[in-house]
Amino acid sequence: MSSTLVVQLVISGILLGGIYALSSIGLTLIFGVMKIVNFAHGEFLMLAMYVSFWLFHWAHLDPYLSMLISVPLFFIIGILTYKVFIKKTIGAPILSQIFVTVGLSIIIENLALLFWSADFRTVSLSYLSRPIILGPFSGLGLEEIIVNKARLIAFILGISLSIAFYLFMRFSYLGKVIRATSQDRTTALLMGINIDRVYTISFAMGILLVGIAGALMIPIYTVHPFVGFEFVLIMFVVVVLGGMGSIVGAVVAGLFIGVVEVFSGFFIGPESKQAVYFLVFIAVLVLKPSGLFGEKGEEELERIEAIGE
Amino acid sequence: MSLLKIEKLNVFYGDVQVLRDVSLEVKKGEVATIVGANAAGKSTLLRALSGLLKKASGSIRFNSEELLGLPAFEIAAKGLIHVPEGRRIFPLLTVQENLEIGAYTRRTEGNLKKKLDEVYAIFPVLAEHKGQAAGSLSGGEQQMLAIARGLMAEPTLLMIDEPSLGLAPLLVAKTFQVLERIKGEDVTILLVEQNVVRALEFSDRAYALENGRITLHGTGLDLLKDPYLKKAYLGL
Amino acid sequence: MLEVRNVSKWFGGNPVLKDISFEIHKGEIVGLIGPNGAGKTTLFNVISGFYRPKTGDIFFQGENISRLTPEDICRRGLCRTFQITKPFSNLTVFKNVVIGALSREKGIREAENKAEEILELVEMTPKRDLLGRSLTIADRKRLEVARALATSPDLLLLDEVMAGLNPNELKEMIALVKKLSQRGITLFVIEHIMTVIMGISHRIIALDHGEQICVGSPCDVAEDPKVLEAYLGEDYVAP
Amino acid sequence: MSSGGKRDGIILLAGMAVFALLPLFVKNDFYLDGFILIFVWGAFAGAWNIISGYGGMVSLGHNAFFGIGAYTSTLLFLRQGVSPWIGMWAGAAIASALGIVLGVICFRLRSHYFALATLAFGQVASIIALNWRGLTEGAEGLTLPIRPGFAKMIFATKLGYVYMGLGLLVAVLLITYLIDNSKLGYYLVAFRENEDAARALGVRTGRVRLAAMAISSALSALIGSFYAQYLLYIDPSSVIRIQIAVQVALFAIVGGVGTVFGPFVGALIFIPITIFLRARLGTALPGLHMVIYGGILILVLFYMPKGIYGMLRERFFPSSRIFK
Amino acid sequence: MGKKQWAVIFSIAVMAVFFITGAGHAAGGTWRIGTIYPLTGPLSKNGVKNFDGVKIATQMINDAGGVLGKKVVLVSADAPNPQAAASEANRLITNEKVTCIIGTQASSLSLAATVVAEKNKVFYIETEGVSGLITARGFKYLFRTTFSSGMMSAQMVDYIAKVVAPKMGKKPYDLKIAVIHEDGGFGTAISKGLKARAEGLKLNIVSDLSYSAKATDLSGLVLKLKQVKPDIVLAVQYINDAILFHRQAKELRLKSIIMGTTAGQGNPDFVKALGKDADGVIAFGIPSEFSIKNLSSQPKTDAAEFVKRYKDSHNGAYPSPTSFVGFAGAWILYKFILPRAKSLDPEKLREAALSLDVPKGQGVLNWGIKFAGPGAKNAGQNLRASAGINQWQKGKLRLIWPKEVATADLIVKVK
Repeated sequence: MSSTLVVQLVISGILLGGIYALSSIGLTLIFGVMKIVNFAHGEFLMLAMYVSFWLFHWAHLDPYLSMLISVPLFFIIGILTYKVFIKKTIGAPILSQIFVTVGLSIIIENLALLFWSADFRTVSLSYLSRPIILGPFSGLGLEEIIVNKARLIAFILGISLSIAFYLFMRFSYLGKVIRATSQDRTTALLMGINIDRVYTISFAMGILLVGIAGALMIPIYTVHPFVGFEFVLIMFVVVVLGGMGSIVGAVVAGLFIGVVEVFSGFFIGPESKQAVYFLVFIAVLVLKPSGLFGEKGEEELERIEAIGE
Repeated sequence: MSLLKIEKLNVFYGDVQVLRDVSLEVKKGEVATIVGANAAGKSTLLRALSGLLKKASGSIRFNSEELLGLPAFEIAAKGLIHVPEGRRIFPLLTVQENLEIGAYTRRTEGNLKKKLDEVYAIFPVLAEHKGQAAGSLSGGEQQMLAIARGLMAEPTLLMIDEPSLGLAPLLVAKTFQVLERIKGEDVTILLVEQNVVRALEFSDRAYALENGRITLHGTGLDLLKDPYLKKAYLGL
Repeated sequence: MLEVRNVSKWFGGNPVLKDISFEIHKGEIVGLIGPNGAGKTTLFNVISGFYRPKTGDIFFQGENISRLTPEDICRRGLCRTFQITKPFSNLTVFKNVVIGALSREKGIREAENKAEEILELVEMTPKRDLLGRSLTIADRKRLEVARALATSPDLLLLDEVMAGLNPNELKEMIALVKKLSQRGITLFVIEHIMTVIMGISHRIIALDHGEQICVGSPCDVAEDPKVLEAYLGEDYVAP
Repeated sequence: MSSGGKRDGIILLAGMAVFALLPLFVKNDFYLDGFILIFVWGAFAGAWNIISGYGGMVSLGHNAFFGIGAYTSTLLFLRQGVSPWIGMWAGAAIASALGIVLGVICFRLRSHYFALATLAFGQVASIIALNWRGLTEGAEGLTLPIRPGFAKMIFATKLGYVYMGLGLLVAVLLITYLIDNSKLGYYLVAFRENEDAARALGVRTGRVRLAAMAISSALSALIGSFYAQYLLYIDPSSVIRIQIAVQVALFAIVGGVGTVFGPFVGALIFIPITIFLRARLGTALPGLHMVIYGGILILVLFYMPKGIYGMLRERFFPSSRIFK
Repeated sequence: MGKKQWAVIFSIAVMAVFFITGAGHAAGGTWRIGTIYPLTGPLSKNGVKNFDGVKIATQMINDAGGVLGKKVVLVSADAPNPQAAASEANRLITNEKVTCIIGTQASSLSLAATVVAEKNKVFYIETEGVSGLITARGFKYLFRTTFSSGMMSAQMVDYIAKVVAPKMGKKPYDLKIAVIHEDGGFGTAISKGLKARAEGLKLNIVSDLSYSAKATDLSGLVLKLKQVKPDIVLAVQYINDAILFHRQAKELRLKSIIMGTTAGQGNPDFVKALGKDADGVIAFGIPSEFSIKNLSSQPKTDAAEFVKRYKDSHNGAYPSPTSFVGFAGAWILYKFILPRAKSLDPEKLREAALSLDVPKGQGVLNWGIKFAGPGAKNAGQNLRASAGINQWQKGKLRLIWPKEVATADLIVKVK
């Protein structure tokens, strides 16, 4: 096996992983702050892809520019979703938490079907159609390496977005407030923080992030009402491996899963690559529930709180 | 005039009544202490005052304004700040971030800096560790941080729940020194404390809470002298 | 009956129990006192198997139980109650007690009979059909005791079962504890209310900051300067 | 027995009589099909309820057990000529063994994490069913010949299936009732309500949930076997797709988890609604019936957290020994 | 119990009553024919299109005065999964009293629904499900108007041996052929047929890979193919994964000739997504647009009318192949079987169907009609349905085989 092939596999894997990371940050934020697994996250991604598609279709708006509309739009969608559905599940038993978002995903998926039919829709951008060719690097013994533009753009923007988001959470006052709330909501309340508002903003930001992901993904993937389901399971895997709630973890885990997927698709066979990452997922859950890359696991935090009681 | 005046407060946890007809008052600039055995309802009282417990009846007037029924974050914004039992610092935030969150209701660019400087002057040990995750501080330092965080909000009334809990004697003494330093001026203190003697000596006003009712009140020294209190809480 | 040998326990980097050693004999009532945060509940958690000690061993009726799970320790006849009561909130008082009884009784019928008996003993029969979550503090404490009793323990660890009771309820609870002792159950009791603990205990163990500062008869302990200091502060001068 | 005991017994007997006799008078195969679906899904939801309702461990991987049952009996019949009456027990054995393995691995996980792990487990099962073509024929599926015969568990008329389904349902209800009144049931509930207290009282936590998981997965597999005999054609999408796991949970939730009759009531209410919604709206406005379906789920979760049966029971049979 | 709870219960009850009592029957004097297609759920993407073909055929026949003077009325059902397919078949048969059903598009749904129909002795027309299993069960009342997976794969492999290989200047057995397929029923069934036929002709299959149609990345698959450097890749895919595969194959410079099917590569969305890159891609399956021109007169008019109506009702979009076969299935029923049977009695329909003997090119599209009789290995199969082979040329899907109706020649550009 040639070294070119290995490099090509790694690059393909990392680019794919960038997409996974990008689509998962919003989910990890929502879980990190309010301890809710949003089973409808894939459907929001689907909506986001549709928004970019229709803007392209009707207004000939470049998908990358459509973000300017998606961002405020999905922020508002996020706020409404929180107020109408999610708020009631905070502190509710686990069953309600899971199945309210499952119900929401059923509703969104089928509304999309109702309005837009099951047709597959794509956006083709002529300036993306030729890949970037790197090399050959005769010195390294490498032949040409091929990089897909749309995936590269998604990767770069995705990673920059993650970094920006991380910095926002780390250094902005609002970011600190959100982190404080996620660690101890009662005490945050005593500090005068309006928890409900923090939750609203966090959820809306999570949805906004997936709105951006949709715009970046529409040049790569076809959109149809069931596309969310194709991504949501991978998102769960990424978020859990990253240590639920950790942004850095989600990015690293996304890249990791992307590379695992491409390599197992190549070496084990494309039919079993999904099985491979699900097994990795179960193994990590069991052996290291705080995730492969989490700084401090969710479970551990819960224990701290329990002792504090 | 009373800064805080509570009348006939009844508080429930679910179906269970924890406080019964509690009435008390705290005047501006005072230190008031609530003593009582475990599970007598001391922490419940503070939680009810800060709006964490919603099932309550009666009246809580702060600066002549009714607080009962307001959400907790609005009560905090009015300057009634609760330093909870068990410290409850944000373990993954740095010391400085904890303090910044403390100033949530009073944050403006300039103010934040000024308050930080003031607080670091009172608690030099926190300045030393300001970039460190708060969870890695020792118990005493965490208690200092919790109080400092409360001060960041420029409280009118600071309610402190069991500040000496689990601290070594030296640190307990230190905690009381700090309380001594911050009391007066603009800060009124409502203290819940198990270190009865220390706390009562230090208080202008004291209440004994027993099984959800106020059974004694008076100045700190009055209570300390009261034979009933000694019998009930000190076993002497 | 119970022997604790050189037990210590750490949380993170902090010691919460340091080198604790003592014995409890059959039929005794032993009190465990100390200010908040002294490590009393932690010691109970270690003895009952919820925490593993960092060092040291615990022997119950001659057997080393320091590596056993709480459920196995309970089945050997050592049961504990919780300071923060943990009723099965959506079950009736009766069912709460039946669950306790099931660990020793063969079938449901036997456990139910046992539960009726226990409820009678703790005088909770009128409340048998109330849900766990709707009980008052006093009743929750009582339920804790009833449930633990239903497991037919030889040694019962009671964690602050009297805190938060009014004088009447307190009197009843003290009577109950004495009744249990008369029935041959050895008792190890954490209690804050000094008058009570001094009154009922044969011996007292005092903890402060994880250290065992004093063991002895109630009178000795009450006089011990270390105990006074721990409770009342260093500059408290005994009158 | 409580004062309403007699009344409750009569109501129960009357209900049973309705379900046992009504099919005899229904000559319409479509309605009989509805009965069968209600019985199958009611029974399956009941099986799910044992671990997820009583045990409090929410499983999203029960599609795997259902599918294992369907595949095992079908394969044994097609390849070895083993009667499904025997094959279904083989499926149950395999499923409960897997259930125990899954339990040993995953029971230490809490709430969301357990749900996600089981979700992944179900997905892996479905990927295996798709790709182990030598065994399962993959997506092409397996067809059972339509040659009715009692030994093959293939009935000439719907009535045979109706009563077989009813039998399974009654078995599940009975088992759940017995669990509810047994040590296992008490322990499961104790464990769900408060783990520490349960352990302090001598409840062997590990074993209790494993036993519940074994029973739950075995029953799911039995029902899966029967369902395969009814469909006469199975493929991964019909017996092991993830939507099955979601749907079974949904019925139990709408009816009331942690109760004996709740899951069945959920199926009883929801299956007719599903069928009729689909029939009335499915072709005119594709998707609308699923929107309504999702909406009902959310409404029930918000306003009747104990489920429809759970709420009615609290209102009308608060301390019944029968309506549990 | 609060008011809200009662409100929820009440609304559920009202809805239940509304839907249970609402089922009505149309008046007499019409042909009531049931349809079962997946209109929701992941299978609906093709199900809806297939059903569109049936609906337009029905419109056309009714506008032309119906069958024997009576209009056709469709009683339609939605079957997102096999369980629903079986249940809906039951409903149509027992509630709606339908004795003739058109369906089901996806093989797995067909297998479940046709069992119910057969048990109830109801006449069933399968318009698109290609799995060999469907007709392998010896059902008496089941007729498949379209070709089976076996027929299609055989034609596909034969074409490679007879036409493609010479055009590439190679002997058939020198060609390196790779098979890739999505792991659902469709991909599995067709690829099985391909492999069987290729083995029969001693062709050289160098690689056989499957993957999930839901895959979000196929670069591993493409790179794996690149390693064995096949001359031809036979790709049995749906549209979603076909687009993904072609995009990644092109990018990673897989230099093979790719031959897909009309379910994937033949879909109009394919060219929309790939633009010029679609050129040269071959799609087996249902004959595409230009077959119409060379058809014998009646089928030509019918097909042209169908295309016109489809475009009118779909914003000018050209019908996808799956709509064509939907149309063809319904058309065979309306124009050939029903007029002979003169009744919806399944026995009569069955006799009429079995008695048909329409030569190739005279039926619908370029098909003839001759159903395999009972006792045959593939009882109920229309033996004269044939797949076509299309190729994208300059953005148009042109028919390159069968020769007699082809509109263009195969273009092979060895990259």
